[in-house]
Amino acid sequence: MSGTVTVLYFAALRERVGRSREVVSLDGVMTVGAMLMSRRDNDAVLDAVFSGPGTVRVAVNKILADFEAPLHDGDEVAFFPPMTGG
Amino acid sequence: MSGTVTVLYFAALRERVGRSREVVSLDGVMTVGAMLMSRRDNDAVLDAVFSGPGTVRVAVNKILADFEAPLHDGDEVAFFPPMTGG
Amino acid sequence: MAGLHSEAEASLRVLVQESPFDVGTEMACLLAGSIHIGGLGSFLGVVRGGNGLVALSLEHYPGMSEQMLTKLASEAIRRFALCGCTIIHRFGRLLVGEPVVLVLAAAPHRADALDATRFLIDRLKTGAPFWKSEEFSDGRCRWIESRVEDEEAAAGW
Amino acid sequence: MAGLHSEAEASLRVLVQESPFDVGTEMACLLAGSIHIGGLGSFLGVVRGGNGLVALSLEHYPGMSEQMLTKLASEAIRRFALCGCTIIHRFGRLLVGEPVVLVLAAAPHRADALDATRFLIDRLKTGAPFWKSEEFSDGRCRWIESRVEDEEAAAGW
Repeated sequence: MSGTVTVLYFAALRERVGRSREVVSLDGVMTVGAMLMSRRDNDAVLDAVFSGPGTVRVAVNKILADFEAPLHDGDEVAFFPPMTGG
Repeated sequence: MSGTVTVLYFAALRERVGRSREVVSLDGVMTVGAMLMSRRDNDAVLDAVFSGPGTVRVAVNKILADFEAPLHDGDEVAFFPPMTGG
Repeated sequence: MAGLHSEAEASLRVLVQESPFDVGTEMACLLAGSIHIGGLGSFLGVVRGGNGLVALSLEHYPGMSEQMLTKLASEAIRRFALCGCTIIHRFGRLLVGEPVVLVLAAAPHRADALDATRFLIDRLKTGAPFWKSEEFSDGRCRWIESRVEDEEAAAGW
Repeated sequence: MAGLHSEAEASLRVLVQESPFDVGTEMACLLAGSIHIGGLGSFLGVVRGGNGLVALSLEHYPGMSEQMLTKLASEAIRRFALCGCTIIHRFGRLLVGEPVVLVLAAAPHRADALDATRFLIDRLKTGAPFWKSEEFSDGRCRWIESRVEDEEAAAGW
Protein backbone atom coordinates (compact mmCIF):
# COMPACT_ATOMS: atom_id res chain seq x y z
CA MET A 1 0.00 0.00 0.00
CA SER A 2 1.48 3.32 -1.02
CA GLY A 3 0.74 6.79 0.39
CA THR A 4 0.76 8.13 3.93
CA VAL A 5 -1.32 8.02 7.08
CA THR A 6 -1.50 10.56 9.88
CA VAL A 7 -0.77 9.03 13.29
CA LEU A 8 -2.10 10.67 16.47
CA TYR A 9 -1.20 9.92 20.09
CA PHE A 10 -3.31 10.98 23.07
CA ALA A 11 -2.96 11.43 26.84
CA ALA A 12 -0.31 9.33 28.65
CA LEU A 13 0.68 7.74 25.34
CA ARG A 14 1.23 11.15 23.75
CA GLU A 15 3.43 12.19 26.68
CA ARG A 16 5.51 9.02 26.55
CA VAL A 17 5.94 9.12 22.77
CA GLY A 18 6.83 12.80 23.02
CA ARG A 19 4.65 14.01 20.14
CA SER A 20 0.97 14.20 19.35
CA ARG A 21 1.05 13.74 15.60
CA GLU A 22 3.22 12.47 12.77
CA VAL A 23 2.82 11.57 9.12
CA VAL A 24 3.93 8.06 8.30
CA SER A 25 4.62 6.56 4.89
CA LEU A 26 2.77 3.30 4.36
CA ASP A 27 5.61 1.68 2.37
CA GLY A 28 3.58 -1.35 1.43
CA VAL A 29 2.15 -2.18 4.88
CA MET A 30 -1.51 -3.18 4.90
CA THR A 31 -2.71 -2.96 8.53
CA VAL A 32 -2.46 -0.88 11.70
CA GLY A 33 -0.40 -3.64 13.32
CA ALA A 34 2.06 -3.86 10.40
CA MET A 35 2.45 -0.07 10.30
CA LEU A 36 3.16 0.07 14.03
CA MET A 37 5.65 -2.81 13.82
CA SER A 38 7.54 -1.06 11.04
CA ARG A 39 7.60 2.20 13.05
CA ARG A 40 8.85 0.41 16.19
CA ASP A 41 11.70 -1.14 14.21
CA ASN A 42 12.87 2.37 13.32
CA ASP A 43 12.14 4.29 16.53
CA ALA A 44 13.52 3.14 19.89
CA VAL A 45 11.30 5.47 21.91
CA LEU A 46 8.18 4.25 20.16
CA ASP A 47 9.32 0.68 20.64
CA ALA A 48 9.86 1.23 24.37
CA VAL A 49 6.46 2.90 24.81
CA PHE A 50 4.57 0.15 23.00
CA SER A 51 6.51 -2.60 24.85
CA GLY A 52 5.53 -1.05 28.17
CA PRO A 53 2.60 -2.07 30.34
CA GLY A 54 -0.92 -0.78 29.75
CA THR A 55 -3.61 -1.35 27.19
CA VAL A 56 -3.46 0.61 23.93
CA ARG A 57 -6.65 1.39 22.01
CA VAL A 58 -6.75 2.22 18.29
CA ALA A 59 -9.07 4.27 16.13
CA VAL A 60 -8.97 4.57 12.36
CA ASN A 61 -10.65 7.67 10.94
CA LYS A 62 -12.15 8.39 14.38
CA ILE A 63 -13.81 4.99 14.67
CA LEU A 64 -12.63 2.38 17.20
CA ALA A 65 -10.67 -0.33 15.41
CA ASP A 66 -8.11 -3.03 16.12
CA PHE A 67 -4.58 -3.88 14.98
CA GLU A 68 -5.93 -5.97 12.08
CA ALA A 69 -7.71 -2.95 10.57
CA PRO A 70 -6.63 -2.23 6.97
CA LEU A 71 -5.00 1.13 6.15
CA HIS A 72 -5.38 3.31 3.08
CA ASP A 73 -3.70 6.45 1.83
CA GLY A 74 -4.89 9.45 3.84
CA ASP A 75 -6.24 7.51 6.82
CA GLU A 76 -5.98 8.94 10.33
CA VAL A 77 -4.79 6.41 12.91
CA ALA A 78 -4.97 7.23 16.62
CA PHE A 79 -3.39 5.40 19.55
CA PHE A 80 -4.55 6.09 23.11
CA PRO A 81 -5.01 4.58 26.59
CA PRO A 82 -8.43 3.34 27.78
CA MET A 83 -10.83 6.27 27.87
CA THR A 84 -11.62 7.94 31.21
CA GLY A 85 -14.34 10.48 30.51
CA GLY A 86 -17.27 11.63 32.59
CA MET B 1 -61.97 9.74 76.81
CA SER B 2 -63.26 13.33 77.13
CA GLY B 3 -62.29 16.36 75.06
CA THR B 4 -62.27 17.00 71.33
CA VAL B 5 -60.22 16.12 68.24
CA THR B 6 -59.90 18.02 64.99
CA VAL B 7 -60.76 15.90 61.96
CA LEU B 8 -59.37 16.79 58.52
CA TYR B 9 -60.34 15.41 55.12
CA PHE B 10 -58.19 15.72 51.99
CA ALA B 11 -58.53 15.42 48.21
CA ALA B 12 -61.35 13.22 46.83
CA LEU B 13 -62.41 12.37 50.37
CA ARG B 14 -62.72 16.05 51.27
CA GLU B 15 -64.87 16.64 48.20
CA ARG B 16 -67.16 13.72 48.94
CA VAL B 17 -67.55 14.58 52.62
CA GLY B 18 -68.20 18.20 51.64
CA ARG B 19 -65.93 19.81 54.23
CA SER B 20 -62.20 19.90 54.99
CA ARG B 21 -62.29 20.18 58.77
CA GLU B 22 -64.52 19.64 61.78
CA VAL B 23 -64.12 19.46 65.53
CA VAL B 24 -65.46 16.27 67.04
CA SER B 25 -66.23 15.53 70.67
CA LEU B 26 -64.60 12.30 71.84
CA ASP B 27 -67.53 11.28 74.11
CA GLY B 28 -65.69 8.39 75.63
CA VAL B 29 -64.35 6.80 72.41
CA MET B 30 -60.77 5.57 72.58
CA THR B 31 -59.59 4.99 68.99
CA VAL B 32 -59.74 6.41 65.47
CA GLY B 33 -62.00 3.53 64.43
CA ALA B 34 -64.44 4.06 67.30
CA MET B 35 -64.58 7.81 66.68
CA LEU B 36 -65.31 7.26 62.97
CA MET B 37 -67.99 4.64 63.72
CA SER B 38 -69.73 7.04 66.12
CA ARG B 39 -69.59 9.83 63.52
CA ARG B 40 -70.98 7.55 60.77
CA ASP B 41 -73.93 6.62 63.03
CA ASN B 42 -74.85 10.31 63.22
CA ASP B 43 -74.01 11.52 59.69
CA ALA B 44 -75.51 9.82 56.63
CA VAL B 45 -73.14 11.56 54.17
CA LEU B 46 -70.08 10.48 56.13
CA ASP B 47 -71.47 6.97 56.37
CA ALA B 48 -72.00 6.83 52.59
CA VAL B 49 -68.50 8.14 51.84
CA PHE B 50 -66.77 5.67 54.14
CA SER B 51 -68.93 2.76 52.89
CA GLY B 52 -67.90 3.56 49.31
CA PRO B 53 -65.04 1.95 47.39
CA GLY B 54 -61.44 3.11 47.73
CA THR B 55 -58.77 2.84 50.37
CA VAL B 56 -58.76 5.39 53.19
CA ARG B 57 -55.51 6.33 54.93
CA VAL B 58 -55.32 7.84 58.41
CA ALA B 59 -52.83 10.12 60.12
CA VAL B 60 -52.88 11.15 63.79
CA ASN B 61 -51.01 14.34 64.57
CA LYS B 62 -49.49 14.28 61.06
CA ILE B 63 -48.04 10.77 61.46
CA LEU B 64 -49.44 7.83 59.47
CA ALA B 65 -51.55 5.64 61.76
CA ASP B 66 -54.31 3.04 61.55
CA PHE B 67 -57.88 2.68 62.85
CA GLU B 68 -56.62 1.12 66.10
CA ALA B 69 -54.62 4.25 67.00
CA PRO B 70 -55.62 5.75 70.39
CA LEU B 71 -57.01 9.30 70.53
CA HIS B 72 -56.45 12.01 73.11
CA ASP B 73 -57.90 15.44 73.71
CA GLY B 74 -56.54 17.91 71.16
CA ASP B 75 -55.35 15.33 68.62
CA GLU B 76 -55.53 16.05 64.88
CA VAL B 77 -56.94 13.14 62.86
CA ALA B 78 -56.73 13.21 59.07
CA PHE B 79 -58.45 10.94 56.54
CA PHE B 80 -57.29 10.85 52.92
CA PRO B 81 -56.97 8.64 49.81
CA PRO B 82 -53.66 6.96 48.90
CA MET B 83 -51.05 9.64 48.23
CA THR B 84 -50.19 10.57 44.64
CA GLY B 85 -47.31 13.01 44.85
CA GLY B 86 -44.31 13.51 42.60
CA MET C 1 -19.50 3.48 51.19
CA ALA C 2 -22.91 3.74 52.90
CA GLY C 3 -22.66 5.64 56.14
CA LEU C 4 -19.71 7.73 54.98
CA HIS C 5 -21.53 10.89 55.91
CA SER C 6 -23.64 11.05 59.04
CA GLU C 7 -26.93 12.90 58.90
CA ALA C 8 -25.34 15.71 60.85
CA GLU C 9 -22.63 16.22 58.21
CA ALA C 10 -24.79 15.86 55.12
CA SER C 11 -26.93 18.80 54.06
CA LEU C 12 -30.66 18.33 53.76
CA ARG C 13 -33.06 20.84 52.22
CA VAL C 14 -36.82 20.32 51.96
CA LEU C 15 -39.31 22.86 50.61
CA VAL C 16 -43.04 22.64 49.94
CA GLN C 17 -44.17 25.71 48.06
CA GLU C 18 -46.64 27.10 45.53
CA SER C 19 -44.05 29.23 43.72
CA PRO C 20 -41.59 28.03 41.05
CA PHE C 21 -38.01 27.09 41.91
CA ASP C 22 -34.74 27.54 40.05
CA VAL C 23 -32.90 24.28 39.36
CA GLY C 24 -29.56 25.97 38.66
CA THR C 25 -29.66 27.88 41.94
CA GLU C 26 -30.61 24.74 43.87
CA MET C 27 -27.78 22.75 42.29
CA ALA C 28 -25.23 25.50 42.99
CA CYS C 29 -26.44 25.70 46.60
CA LEU C 30 -26.02 21.95 47.10
CA LEU C 31 -22.61 21.85 45.36
CA ALA C 32 -21.34 24.71 47.54
CA GLY C 33 -21.88 22.52 50.61
CA SER C 34 -18.96 20.12 50.05
CA ILE C 35 -15.78 19.78 48.00
CA HIS C 36 -16.22 15.98 48.18
CA ILE C 37 -19.07 15.93 45.66
CA GLY C 38 -18.20 14.12 42.44
CA GLY C 39 -21.72 13.57 41.11
CA LEU C 40 -25.09 15.21 41.38
CA GLY C 41 -28.14 13.20 40.35
CA SER C 42 -31.44 14.91 39.79
CA PHE C 43 -35.02 14.27 38.82
CA LEU C 44 -37.42 16.97 37.73
CA GLY C 45 -41.08 16.01 37.46
CA VAL C 46 -43.17 18.18 35.12
CA VAL C 47 -46.87 18.30 34.18
CA ARG C 48 -47.13 15.98 31.17
CA GLY C 49 -49.52 17.13 28.45
CA GLY C 50 -51.71 15.05 26.16
CA ASN C 51 -55.36 13.86 26.05
CA GLY C 52 -56.60 17.41 26.50
CA LEU C 53 -54.94 17.94 29.85
CA VAL C 54 -54.64 21.62 30.75
CA ALA C 55 -53.34 21.62 34.31
CA LEU C 56 -52.76 19.62 37.46
CA SER C 57 -54.02 20.84 40.81
CA LEU C 58 -51.93 19.60 43.72
CA GLU C 59 -53.35 19.51 47.22
CA HIS C 60 -51.16 18.70 50.23
CA TYR C 61 -51.40 18.34 53.99
CA PRO C 62 -49.47 21.34 55.31
CA GLY C 63 -47.06 20.40 58.06
CA MET C 64 -47.28 16.67 57.36
CA SER C 65 -45.94 17.02 53.80
CA GLU C 66 -42.78 18.83 54.96
CA GLN C 67 -42.37 16.31 57.79
CA MET C 68 -42.68 13.25 55.50
CA LEU C 69 -40.29 14.68 52.91
CA THR C 70 -37.75 15.48 55.62
CA LYS C 71 -38.00 11.92 56.94
CA LEU C 72 -37.51 10.62 53.40
CA ALA C 73 -34.44 12.80 52.83
CA SER C 74 -32.98 11.60 56.15
CA GLU C 75 -33.53 8.01 55.13
CA ALA C 76 -31.73 8.63 51.82
CA ILE C 77 -28.77 10.05 53.75
CA ARG C 78 -28.75 6.98 56.01
CA ARG C 79 -28.95 4.52 53.09
CA PHE C 80 -26.55 6.10 50.57
CA ALA C 81 -23.16 7.78 50.88
CA LEU C 82 -24.45 11.29 50.19
CA CYS C 83 -23.00 14.74 50.79
CA GLY C 84 -26.52 16.18 50.69
CA CYS C 85 -29.93 16.13 49.12
CA THR C 86 -32.73 18.52 48.23
CA ILE C 87 -36.45 17.94 47.73
CA ILE C 88 -38.77 20.68 46.51
CA HIS C 89 -42.44 19.89 45.95
CA ARG C 90 -44.94 22.41 44.62
CA PHE C 91 -48.68 22.57 45.22
CA GLY C 92 -51.53 24.55 43.66
CA ARG C 93 -52.57 24.73 39.99
CA LEU C 94 -49.73 23.93 37.58
CA LEU C 95 -50.00 24.13 33.79
CA VAL C 96 -48.70 21.58 31.27
CA GLY C 97 -44.90 21.79 31.12
CA GLU C 98 -44.53 23.36 34.56
CA PRO C 99 -42.15 21.72 37.06
CA VAL C 100 -43.89 19.94 39.95
CA VAL C 101 -41.09 18.33 41.92
CA LEU C 102 -37.30 18.45 42.12
CA VAL C 103 -35.08 15.85 43.73
CA LEU C 104 -31.30 16.35 43.99
CA ALA C 105 -28.76 13.95 45.49
CA ALA C 106 -25.06 14.78 45.68
CA ALA C 107 -22.39 12.20 46.48
CA PRO C 108 -18.69 11.51 46.05
CA HIS C 109 -19.55 8.77 43.52
CA ARG C 110 -22.16 8.60 40.79
CA ALA C 111 -23.77 5.30 41.82
CA ASP C 112 -24.82 6.73 45.21
CA ALA C 113 -26.07 9.97 43.65
CA LEU C 114 -28.17 8.13 41.04
CA ASP C 115 -29.45 5.42 43.42
CA ALA C 116 -30.51 8.06 45.96
CA THR C 117 -32.24 10.14 43.28
CA ARG C 118 -34.29 7.17 42.23
CA PHE C 119 -35.01 6.11 45.82
CA LEU C 120 -36.26 9.61 46.66
CA ILE C 121 -38.61 9.98 43.70
CA ASP C 122 -39.92 6.39 43.96
CA ARG C 123 -40.73 6.78 47.66
CA LEU C 124 -42.05 10.31 47.34
CA LYS C 125 -44.75 9.27 44.85
CA THR C 126 -46.70 7.26 47.41
CA GLY C 127 -45.14 8.34 50.71
CA ALA C 128 -45.86 12.03 51.04
CA PRO C 129 -49.32 13.57 51.50
CA PHE C 130 -49.87 15.13 48.08
CA TRP C 131 -52.84 14.49 45.82
CA LYS C 132 -53.18 15.38 42.15
CA SER C 133 -56.30 16.32 40.25
CA GLU C 134 -56.27 16.56 36.44
CA GLU C 135 -58.05 19.43 34.69
CA PHE C 136 -59.02 18.95 31.02
CA SER C 137 -59.80 21.42 28.24
CA ASP C 138 -63.51 20.45 28.31
CA GLY C 139 -63.72 21.47 31.98
CA ARG C 140 -63.67 17.94 33.46
CA CYS C 141 -61.61 17.41 36.61
CA ARG C 142 -60.50 14.01 37.85
CA TRP C 143 -58.49 12.88 40.89
CA ILE C 144 -55.52 10.75 39.91
CA GLU C 145 -55.72 7.28 41.45
CA SER C 146 -52.64 5.74 43.00
CA ARG C 147 -50.91 3.34 40.61
CA VAL C 148 -49.95 -0.22 41.49
CA GLU C 149 -46.59 0.29 39.72
CA ASP C 150 -45.84 3.28 41.94
CA GLU C 151 -46.67 1.28 45.08
CA GLU C 152 -44.41 -1.51 43.84
CA ALA C 153 -41.55 0.85 42.97
CA ALA C 154 -41.73 2.37 46.46
CA ALA C 155 -41.87 -1.05 48.13
CA GLY C 156 -38.91 -2.30 46.07
CA TRP C 157 -36.41 -0.26 48.07
CA MET D 1 -42.69 1.82 25.98
CA ALA D 2 -39.31 1.53 24.24
CA GLY D 3 -39.51 2.75 20.71
CA LEU D 4 -42.30 5.23 21.45
CA HIS D 5 -40.26 7.99 19.91
CA SER D 6 -38.19 7.42 16.83
CA GLU D 7 -34.77 9.01 16.60
CA ALA D 8 -36.19 11.49 14.13
CA GLU D 9 -38.83 12.70 16.61
CA ALA D 10 -36.66 12.77 19.71
CA SER D 11 -34.31 15.70 20.19
CA LEU D 12 -30.61 15.06 20.59
CA ARG D 13 -28.05 17.66 21.64
CA VAL D 14 -24.33 16.96 22.02
CA LEU D 15 -21.67 19.51 22.86
CA VAL D 16 -17.95 19.19 23.58
CA GLN D 17 -16.61 22.50 24.84
CA GLU D 18 -14.06 24.17 27.07
CA SER D 19 -16.48 26.81 28.41
CA PRO D 20 -18.99 26.30 31.24
CA PHE D 21 -22.63 25.45 30.55
CA ASP D 22 -25.84 26.48 32.29
CA VAL D 23 -27.89 23.54 33.57
CA GLY D 24 -31.11 25.55 33.92
CA THR D 25 -30.91 26.77 30.33
CA GLU D 26 -30.18 23.26 29.05
CA MET D 27 -33.14 21.80 30.96
CA ALA D 28 -35.50 24.52 29.74
CA CYS D 29 -34.31 23.94 26.17
CA LEU D 30 -34.98 20.20 26.39
CA LEU D 31 -38.38 20.67 28.11
CA ALA D 32 -39.46 23.14 25.41
CA GLY D 33 -39.09 20.36 22.82
CA SER D 34 -42.16 18.31 23.81
CA ILE D 35 -45.35 18.59 25.88
CA HIS D 36 -45.17 14.82 26.45
CA ILE D 37 -42.30 15.06 28.94
CA GLY D 38 -43.27 13.98 32.46
CA GLY D 39 -39.80 13.47 33.87
CA LEU D 40 -36.31 14.80 33.32
CA GLY D 41 -33.40 12.83 34.74
CA SER D 42 -29.98 14.38 34.98
CA PHE D 43 -26.44 13.71 36.07
CA LEU D 44 -23.87 16.42 36.64
CA GLY D 45 -20.27 15.28 37.13
CA VAL D 46 -18.04 17.71 39.01
CA VAL D 47 -14.33 17.77 39.91
CA ARG D 48 -14.22 16.07 43.33
CA GLY D 49 -11.74 17.57 45.81
CA GLY D 50 -9.67 15.84 48.46
CA ASN D 51 -6.12 14.45 48.83
CA GLY D 52 -4.64 17.75 47.70
CA LEU D 53 -6.29 17.72 44.29
CA VAL D 54 -6.34 21.17 42.70
CA ALA D 55 -7.66 20.56 39.21
CA LEU D 56 -8.39 18.02 36.50
CA SER D 57 -7.10 18.47 32.98
CA LEU D 58 -9.26 16.83 30.36
CA GLU D 59 -7.87 15.96 26.95
CA HIS D 60 -10.13 14.73 24.16
CA TYR D 61 -9.92 13.61 20.54
CA PRO D 62 -11.66 16.42 18.63
CA GLY D 63 -14.15 15.11 16.12
CA MET D 64 -14.15 11.60 17.52
CA SER D 65 -15.45 12.72 20.93
CA GLU D 66 -18.50 14.47 19.43
CA GLN D 67 -19.09 11.50 17.14
CA MET D 68 -18.97 8.93 19.97
CA LEU D 69 -21.24 11.01 22.22
CA THR D 70 -23.75 11.44 19.39
CA LYS D 71 -23.74 7.67 18.79
CA LEU D 72 -24.29 7.12 22.51
CA ALA D 73 -27.20 9.57 22.62
CA SER D 74 -28.76 7.86 19.58
CA GLU D 75 -28.45 4.51 21.29
CA ALA D 76 -30.20 5.86 24.40
CA ILE D 77 -33.06 7.09 22.21
CA ARG D 78 -33.30 3.65 20.59
CA ARG D 79 -33.24 1.79 23.94
CA PHE D 80 -35.51 3.98 26.07
CA ALA D 81 -38.80 5.80 25.43
CA LEU D 82 -37.27 9.29 25.43
CA CYS D 83 -38.48 12.64 24.16
CA GLY D 84 -34.88 13.83 24.00
CA CYS D 85 -31.47 13.86 25.58
CA THR D 86 -28.51 16.19 26.00
CA ILE D 87 -24.83 15.46 26.63
CA ILE D 88 -22.33 18.23 27.31
CA HIS D 89 -18.71 17.32 28.05
CA ARG D 90 -16.06 19.88 28.88
CA PHE D 91 -12.32 19.68 28.29
CA GLY D 92 -9.32 21.72 29.45
CA ARG D 93 -8.25 22.54 33.01
CA LEU D 94 -11.13 22.43 35.51
CA LEU D 95 -10.82 23.36 39.19
CA VAL D 96 -12.26 21.42 42.15
CA GLY D 97 -16.05 21.89 42.24
CA GLU D 98 -16.33 22.79 38.55
CA PRO D 99 -18.83 20.87 36.41
CA VAL D 100 -17.25 18.44 33.92
CA VAL D 101 -20.15 16.67 32.27
CA LEU D 102 -23.91 17.00 32.05
CA VAL D 103 -26.32 14.29 30.95
CA LEU D 104 -30.05 14.98 30.58
CA ALA D 105 -32.75 12.51 29.55
CA ALA D 106 -36.40 13.54 29.18
CA ALA D 107 -39.23 11.04 28.88
CA PRO D 108 -42.98 10.69 29.41
CA HIS D 109 -42.28 8.43 32.42
CA ARG D 110 -39.68 8.64 35.16
CA ALA D 111 -38.31 5.11 34.80
CA ASP D 112 -37.17 5.77 31.22
CA ALA D 113 -35.69 9.16 32.12
CA LEU D 114 -33.70 7.72 35.04
CA ASP D 115 -32.63 4.53 33.25
CA ALA D 116 -31.41 6.54 30.26
CA THR D 117 -29.52 8.99 32.48
CA ARG D 118 -27.66 6.13 34.10
CA PHE D 119 -27.04 4.36 30.80
CA LEU D 120 -25.57 7.53 29.29
CA ILE D 121 -23.19 8.32 32.15
CA ASP D 122 -22.13 4.67 32.60
CA ARG D 123 -21.32 4.27 28.90
CA LEU D 124 -19.76 7.70 28.55
CA LYS D 125 -17.13 6.98 31.24
CA THR D 126 -15.33 4.38 29.12
CA GLY D 127 -16.83 4.89 25.66
CA ALA D 128 -15.86 8.40 24.62
CA PRO D 129 -12.30 9.59 23.87
CA PHE D 130 -11.64 11.75 26.95
CA TRP D 131 -8.70 11.35 29.33
CA LYS D 132 -8.28 12.93 32.73
CA SER D 133 -5.11 14.01 34.44
CA GLU D 134 -5.09 15.00 38.12
CA GLU D 135 -3.10 18.01 39.30
CA PHE D 136 -2.14 18.19 43.00
CA SER D 137 -1.19 21.10 45.25
CA ASP D 138 2.45 19.88 45.40
CA GLY D 139 2.69 20.14 41.61
CA ARG D 140 2.42 16.43 40.84
CA CYS D 141 0.30 15.41 37.84
CA ARG D 142 -1.04 11.93 37.28
CA TRP D 143 -3.14 10.37 34.51
CA ILE D 144 -6.26 8.68 35.87
CA GLU D 145 -6.30 4.97 35.03
CA SER D 146 -9.48 3.37 33.78
CA ARG D 147 -11.34 1.61 36.60
CA VAL D 148 -12.57 -1.98 36.43
CA GLU D 149 -15.87 -0.92 38.04
CA ASP D 150 -16.43 1.61 35.27
CA GLU D 151 -15.75 -1.01 32.59
CA GLU D 152 -18.19 -3.35 34.34
CA ALA D 153 -20.88 -0.67 34.70
CA ALA D 154 -20.61 0.11 30.99
CA ALA D 155 -20.70 -3.56 30.01
CA GLY D 156 -23.74 -4.17 32.25
CA TRP D 157 -26.09 -2.39 29.83
